[in-house]
Amino acid sequence: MKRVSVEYFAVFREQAGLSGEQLETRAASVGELFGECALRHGFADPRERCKVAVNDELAPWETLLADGDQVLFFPPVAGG
Amino acid sequence: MKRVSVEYFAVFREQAGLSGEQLETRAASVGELFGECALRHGFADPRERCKVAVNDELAPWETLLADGDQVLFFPPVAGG
Amino acid sequence: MHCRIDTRPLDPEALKASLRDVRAGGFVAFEGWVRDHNEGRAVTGLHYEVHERLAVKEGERILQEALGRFEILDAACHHRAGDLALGEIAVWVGVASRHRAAAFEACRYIIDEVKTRLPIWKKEFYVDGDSGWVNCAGCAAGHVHAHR
Amino acid sequence: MHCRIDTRPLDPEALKASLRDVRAGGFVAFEGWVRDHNEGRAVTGLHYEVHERLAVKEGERILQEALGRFEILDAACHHRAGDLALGEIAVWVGVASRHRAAAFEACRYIIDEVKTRLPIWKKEFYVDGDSGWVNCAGCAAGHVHAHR
Repeated sequence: MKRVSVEYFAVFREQAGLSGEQLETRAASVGELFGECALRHGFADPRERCKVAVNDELAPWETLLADGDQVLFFPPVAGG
Repeated sequence: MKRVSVEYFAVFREQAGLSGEQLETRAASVGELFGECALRHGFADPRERCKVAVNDELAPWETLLADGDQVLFFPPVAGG
Repeated sequence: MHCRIDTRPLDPEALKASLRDVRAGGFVAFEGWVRDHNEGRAVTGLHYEVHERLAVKEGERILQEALGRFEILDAACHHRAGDLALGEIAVWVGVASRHRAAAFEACRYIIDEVKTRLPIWKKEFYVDGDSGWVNCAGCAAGHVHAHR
Repeated sequence: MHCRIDTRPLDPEALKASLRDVRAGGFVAFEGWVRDHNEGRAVTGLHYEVHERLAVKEGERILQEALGRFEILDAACHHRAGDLALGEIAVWVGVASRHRAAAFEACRYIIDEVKTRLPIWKKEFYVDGDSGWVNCAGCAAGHVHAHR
């Protein structure tokens, strides 16, 4: 089991009803972790339109999850 | 013979040494008139890069010249 | 070259001054303004949520890309965060270059990338009291109620 | 929609204000700045000669063309006449539209047409005291002496 911290933004934060949580997970990748969180909180946006940052850097979904990682889940962006 | 007034701008005015003149001409078109003036004043710019206005409207070089016309000869433009 | 997230109104003249260069013959700016409508609904204002640190990092990366790809002298991008009223400037992009073609292309490139890559989320507030996050599935306006 | 020839410095914020529209989501501006060099020669300033009446008429025609070809809300173009110093704005084009793509395309179209169609002539003054009309055959800089 890995212990990671997760933060949610914008609509994810509203749908989860929280801005962040500490999780224990067996997920191998950040993409797998997203799948778990999306299911639990009912996120509707497809992963392809979302982004993830690991330890303050945008990262691919295949990035392996390590104990102590700080993971940020970003719903579809809409700047401008 | 037609009596027309001609005005020169920018480098044409400097090369002619005058900003305008009253001419009597047998030129059929404004293009022909331009040829006469260019020869007399030593204008170096090819006609294709110049413009002409007749009675306050830009006009094609083929425009027939009429008695009393006011003709403006414009060297190559360079706005901006 | 600078990218910033601002909580106060943007000042285009001050931003432009930061790009002044006597070698520059052309300057192109893009401003995104808060519109009164979106997809047929009357908008009263909007709120931008921004992950500032990562937005600035990604914005600077985009500006560097533009400086590498186009013959430009300098470029900058500032984006608002927080609550905005109709007509306010949400984002400003400016590019100075020797010749205008490169300035147009770089400015277009920067704003296109900024809109799709920066961690910025837009919530619109509607005349009827509803609100909705733009570009987000399953949370279309009208299903989410405003809770400012 | 307005096209003007100005003998005083242009005020971009005032010009932009004239295009304000709550339906507009995008605004693109182009500014032509007086550079310190042209074709390898150090420039100290320049003079624009303009046939104002025909320049305004042709400029308005160009703006109408842009309003017809692109999905834009409004557009304007102002050009300076007379003597300009380095760094001054020689020409300003602004376009407001619902979506940014049309604003970029229209702005580019307008400045391209303005530069080739308006009866405006540019005389450059050089560090060595010479001057020359730009874009004019047989009168290259250095052959014509300044006589301001």
